[in-house]
Amino acid sequence: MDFNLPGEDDPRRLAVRKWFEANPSPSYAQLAKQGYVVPHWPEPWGLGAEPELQLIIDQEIERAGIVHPMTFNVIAINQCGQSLLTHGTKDQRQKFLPPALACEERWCMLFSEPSGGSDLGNLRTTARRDGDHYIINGQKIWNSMANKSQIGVLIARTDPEAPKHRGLSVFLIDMKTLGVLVRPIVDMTGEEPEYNEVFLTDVKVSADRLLGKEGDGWRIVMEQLQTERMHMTKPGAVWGGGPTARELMSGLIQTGKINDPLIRDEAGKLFVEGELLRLLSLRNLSNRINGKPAGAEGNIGKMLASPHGQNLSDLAKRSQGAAGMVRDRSVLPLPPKEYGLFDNWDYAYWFAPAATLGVGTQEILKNAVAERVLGLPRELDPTASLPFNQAKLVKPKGAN
Amino acid sequence: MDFNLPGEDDPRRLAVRKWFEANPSPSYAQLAKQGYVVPHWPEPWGLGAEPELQLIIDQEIERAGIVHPMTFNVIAINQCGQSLLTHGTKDQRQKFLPPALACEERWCMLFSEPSGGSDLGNLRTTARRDGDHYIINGQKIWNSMANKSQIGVLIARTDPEAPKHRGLSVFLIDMKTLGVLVRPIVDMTGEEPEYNEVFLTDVKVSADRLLGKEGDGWRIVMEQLQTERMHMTKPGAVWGGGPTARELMSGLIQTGKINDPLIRDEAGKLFVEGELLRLLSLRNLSNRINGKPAGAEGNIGKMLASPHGQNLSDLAKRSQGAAGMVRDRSVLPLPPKEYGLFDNWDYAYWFAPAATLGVGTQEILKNAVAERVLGLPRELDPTASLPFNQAKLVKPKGAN
Amino acid sequence: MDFSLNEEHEALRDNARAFLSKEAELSKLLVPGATVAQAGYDGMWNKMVELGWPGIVVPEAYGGLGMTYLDLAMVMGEIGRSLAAAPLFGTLAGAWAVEKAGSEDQKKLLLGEVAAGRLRLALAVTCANGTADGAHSDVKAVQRDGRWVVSGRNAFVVDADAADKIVVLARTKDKGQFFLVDRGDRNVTVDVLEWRDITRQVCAVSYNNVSAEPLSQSDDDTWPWIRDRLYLVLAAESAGGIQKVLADTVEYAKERVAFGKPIGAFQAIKHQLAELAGLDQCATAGVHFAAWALGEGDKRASLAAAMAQSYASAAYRDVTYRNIQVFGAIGFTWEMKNHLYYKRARSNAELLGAPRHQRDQVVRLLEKTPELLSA
Amino acid sequence: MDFSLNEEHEALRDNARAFLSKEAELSKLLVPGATVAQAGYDGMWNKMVELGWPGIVVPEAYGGLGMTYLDLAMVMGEIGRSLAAAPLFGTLAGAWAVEKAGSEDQKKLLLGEVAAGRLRLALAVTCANGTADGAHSDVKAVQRDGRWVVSGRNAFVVDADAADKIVVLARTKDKGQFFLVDRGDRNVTVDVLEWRDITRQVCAVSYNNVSAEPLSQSDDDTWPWIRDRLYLVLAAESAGGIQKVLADTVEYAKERVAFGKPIGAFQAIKHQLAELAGLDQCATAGVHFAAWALGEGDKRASLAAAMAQSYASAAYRDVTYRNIQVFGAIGFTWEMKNHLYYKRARSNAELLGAPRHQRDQVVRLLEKTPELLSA
Repeated sequence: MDFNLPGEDDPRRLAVRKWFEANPSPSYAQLAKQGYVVPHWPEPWGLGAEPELQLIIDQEIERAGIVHPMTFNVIAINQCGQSLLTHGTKDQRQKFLPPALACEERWCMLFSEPSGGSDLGNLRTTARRDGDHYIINGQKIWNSMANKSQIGVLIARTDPEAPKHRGLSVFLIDMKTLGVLVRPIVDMTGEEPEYNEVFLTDVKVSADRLLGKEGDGWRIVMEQLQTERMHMTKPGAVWGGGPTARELMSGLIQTGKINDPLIRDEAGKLFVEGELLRLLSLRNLSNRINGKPAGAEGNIGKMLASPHGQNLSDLAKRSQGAAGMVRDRSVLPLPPKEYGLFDNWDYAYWFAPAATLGVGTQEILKNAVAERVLGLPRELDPTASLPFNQAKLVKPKGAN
Repeated sequence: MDFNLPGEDDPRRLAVRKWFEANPSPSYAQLAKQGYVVPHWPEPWGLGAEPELQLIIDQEIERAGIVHPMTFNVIAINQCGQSLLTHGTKDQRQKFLPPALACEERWCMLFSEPSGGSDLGNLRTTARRDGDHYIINGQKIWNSMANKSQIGVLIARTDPEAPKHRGLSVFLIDMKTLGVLVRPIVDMTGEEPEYNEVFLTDVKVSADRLLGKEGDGWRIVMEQLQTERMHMTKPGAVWGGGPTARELMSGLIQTGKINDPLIRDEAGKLFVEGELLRLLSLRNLSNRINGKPAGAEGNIGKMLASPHGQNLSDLAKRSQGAAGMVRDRSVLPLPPKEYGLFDNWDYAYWFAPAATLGVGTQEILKNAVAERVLGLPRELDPTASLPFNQAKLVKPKGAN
Repeated sequence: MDFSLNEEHEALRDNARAFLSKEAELSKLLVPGATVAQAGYDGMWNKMVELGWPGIVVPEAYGGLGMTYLDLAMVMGEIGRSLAAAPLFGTLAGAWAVEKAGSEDQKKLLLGEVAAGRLRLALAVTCANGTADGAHSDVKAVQRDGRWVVSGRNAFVVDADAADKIVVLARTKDKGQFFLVDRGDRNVTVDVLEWRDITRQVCAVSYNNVSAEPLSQSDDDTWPWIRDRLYLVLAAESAGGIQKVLADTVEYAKERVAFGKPIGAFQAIKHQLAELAGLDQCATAGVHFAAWALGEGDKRASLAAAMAQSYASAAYRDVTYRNIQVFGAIGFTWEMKNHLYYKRARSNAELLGAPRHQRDQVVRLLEKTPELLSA
Repeated sequence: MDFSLNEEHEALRDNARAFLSKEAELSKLLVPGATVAQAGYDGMWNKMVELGWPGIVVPEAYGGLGMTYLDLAMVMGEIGRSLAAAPLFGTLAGAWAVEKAGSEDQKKLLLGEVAAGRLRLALAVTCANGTADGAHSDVKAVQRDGRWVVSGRNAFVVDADAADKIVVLARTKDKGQFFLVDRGDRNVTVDVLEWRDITRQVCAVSYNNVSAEPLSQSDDDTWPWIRDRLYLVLAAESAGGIQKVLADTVEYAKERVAFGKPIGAFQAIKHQLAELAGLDQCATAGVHFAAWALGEGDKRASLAAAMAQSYASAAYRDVTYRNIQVFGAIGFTWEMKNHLYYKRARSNAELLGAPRHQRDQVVRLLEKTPELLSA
């Protein structure tokens, strides 16, 4: 056990730093070519890197003042791209990965539907095979960045007669295909829309856009969601991103608000919690990059990190008193740093209620932890075993 | 709306006080005869009293320095006695109520069983009709005061072929009947046992001890539990009894601990909560004594009061630091007063975990509030509709 | 002793609810980009004036309806329930300042105008740092040629832009005192703030040598007296909001289906909602008690007001947060009204200090007057 | 960098668990009326001595095993898991005092005896009011004829009655200093307290002009250095207890049936247990980090120790409370072991100050050394 991160004089770090000295303002394409975008992936995409090397590269990208490509294209680089290594064809990898890693093509997820919510498997979008194409019809919602993406990772029902979690398949679609209509959703923050609705009307998709086999959709999407949750276990204010308790503590000290005994105790508690989440997340990172598949720990991490983040931004807000109710990005000083989307406490605070909703509600995560980590009895879904086109017709009962 | 309690010069109060002046040390029998034990019951037991008069009488009993008969014989006087007015025969009332109200015979409840827990209806004690008697066999547990009681209010299964909540009946049994064995249970406080196990072996009970009709048992017992819960909605440390947030605040002020900002905020919060519970409980008292049957409010009150009481005694304890870990009844000064069983914070603290278990766990109460107050779908008990002797054989399933 | 609402209160509440459910319209606020400018103050104000609400607790002697604080709580609860936006908070606050600190002439003149719906007021007491204690003020008052002028700035003044006159707390040489200034004076500048609760108009107000008319009876008791009443107003709003949001949440939980059953059948949801039902009961009880105690001048009045405000504003926040959680992502969109309640709840817990500040007041009152512990 | 336990740690932990599951016996404590007198210290101590545990972190140079603090955390976790009662806490505390503040001769003599299991120690630092800050003491030391004698009283001294020697913090004229006294001295009085956690011996100790041998290297750093290590010991115990109690709760929830299904199938129970799983993960991570940091002398060591103790003791309390709730009334009886864990948890959160005090230390460290915020 060694909690030291790789040091300043680590030879691997020196080598990376040397490259950045030789390439002071690299393009994302250059970073991708160098294997620095996904160092833990195998060559030619990454470097098959060990945990330390990945961490070093990430730190050196930050040190070079570059916004990490993941910030720009997280769905391709973190959540979904890896699926192509496991489930994709060689052609699919060649076609989709280079522009994704170079951030020339942004991806979005087209998973949730209005009828679904926590019950994602209840999705109604259909993909009907028609010769060497599929014809897709339906509606998606909560599609982050869909309005700025070129590629959509879509799950649709290819077999309506199979039970709800079977008969689903994943496609990689061009967002500019005829019949794809994207409508941004303004959320309660009133800031620039993060989410979209996507309407799909007779969208014609070539059969070679099918990822994996027909019927593999649920498994692929669940893997991607686990990977996404894992990414959310970091102790940031929203889904692992944005400022952490360290920055909150720094701001409270700097403004003198830390001398208020109630704030002090609460901030101390959040700081401790944040540090422990950081340790858990580093351990998970080790596990994952060491080749262990993303497992149930991501559920624990997100279950803890989401309310932690809510409490962080809530304390930041409350420390302002009435002034915090005015729209104002300068709530508490934040140490200068690249925070990604949630680069101020005001946005983080008003966005916070969503942290326990997206990528699995808090209730769904607790179920997952109870069932997969603790081995408690699973919830039974009475609609899970029926053919989907019959289950839809079952009148919901008052109770189990 | 008038939040004033009856004043010092209220003519009704003066009349009661006059009686106490004429009878300075009344026996419980005298109090009972005067109708002061259950003033809200109809004559001849009570006075058919309005809320104010009941409150006045209770206050004047306290003022006279008398431990309220309810403290001594709560099960007869609060929870169960009233059932005889509704469901009992004239003979039963004449036989059981006078000694109960005079505190000459103490009552206990014989409801819970080891196999039951929250699922009280799963009880297995049987009462088999045999001529003009019933023969009772089984085991009861968590029977408060059973070791000091003369009369037990027992629920047993008279029809094992009926579904679990039917086929139950209530009996008033003599605790000294042959075959009744009482074993005290020492709880985690290590104080004198409050609870008992009661073993019933071929206990022969005359048929005239049946309360109400055969099969009425579940309804009668549920009424009694509602009444018991209502009683527990007062803002005391344990089940409505013992010291309240007022006494905690008084102790914290007296010891100067209130100047600790964290204690101060927490105590303020508990004080406010306690006062609001007091208001709710007074409103419930009005409702009940005004003839409205004990309803769902008792569930809300107990749902709120139990954790409130736990938090009260927890703060009292924590304010002591390490000293609070020593067995010591003098945690924080308590203003002199009659507190009943929980007359010190040390006992209240170590007893506290039971407050959210007895008379309905917190989970059962939340279900009751959600279903009966908010009208949310009821939990389905898959064993509820089967004949009991078959339901017992159903293999429990992992999930709903 | 009678712990229930009587029929008159219930009738007043039901009528207010019927009126507001017809008239109060949130749809213009549910358009992305909407601000308080779309809240429609003027139209709503005129309708409230027809019902006499501005003068509901103005004494009859001054032309008001002379109703009780419990009556006021009934109306404010319904306003909280509907989020109807109108300059009533500011007008009530200003009218109470006049009632408590004004001369007899001022009361006759001004309260009558308020009751008739011809005068809208605002009360400016808050410093830039958020403090409102009746003693400190960032506004100074000096006498010049026998006339008072005030200069300085107030933060977080409710309904200032909609007001005809602003009651401002200013420091004279030796104390804090209340003054009246004209909103329309060219030396008064009102900035409507980007307040997150867009159903309320909250402003910053600057004064640059503005002529001011003193409220001559101002003393140290003035602000606590007004503040207790404003606590009641906010708490009643919050309790009304809690009831409405709880009802909406329960309704949604019964209708929305997941995994083959209504989500309200899942214990996780049921138990959360049961807890909210408890908050609802307590918040309402606290408001009724505070309204009664303030109306009766009971010795527990200040205590009751601080209790009601601390509890109701904290509970409102819990309820509106949980409401969004039960609705799920859809409840997080601008186009749904959930966020309006959440933001109202959040700002009601800041506008007159946070719940912890009112709890501190509660403890201070108990330290000072131990008899309250056995009242 | 490696955030996982290695195989040696896991083996040490597994061996300790196997040993304690065979040897540690709670049945005598589950009899109503049992006190710490029934805890069976001596037998357990002798077995631990055979395994070398008293000297596990005593440097090899002084006859100990010279193992790491991570190794110690493995053992303490298992002791916490089993509630095995033995005077190990006191002996570790006293030995650390000697290691930090003793002369080379004292270390050679005493630490060797500790490691050999022939010397049991206790550390007396706490004032009657519960304060333990290394500076204040209710015990005074004076020199008389060139010899030191101490007088006064300590509260809450762990394992004092079982000890051979007691290390006591006393005030000399100008500072706090550590001294050794013989437990058997007739002027030493030890009262075993009615401590609610009957798996731990906690005493009050009085000294009436007792001959005392100074630990000559005592300075202001002595107590913080010892305290950080005691935080680790308590936190490791707590984290071990959390694991065990969580496992017991989960097992019970799978077996106990109500309304036709295991209670662990109800969301109310499932979700509570999921939350406990989170506490378990975090508490353990904090203990590992603190053990590593203390062992390495990392600049974050004090911070890590305070974090581990504040988190683990609070979490332990939550877990043991919830455990009783899931078991229901049976879990509240003296005859079940649930209460032993609950009481251990509760007292682990008081013995060296409450979680809030350690949180305050965390903040003070961050204020003093802002670099820790980016370490």
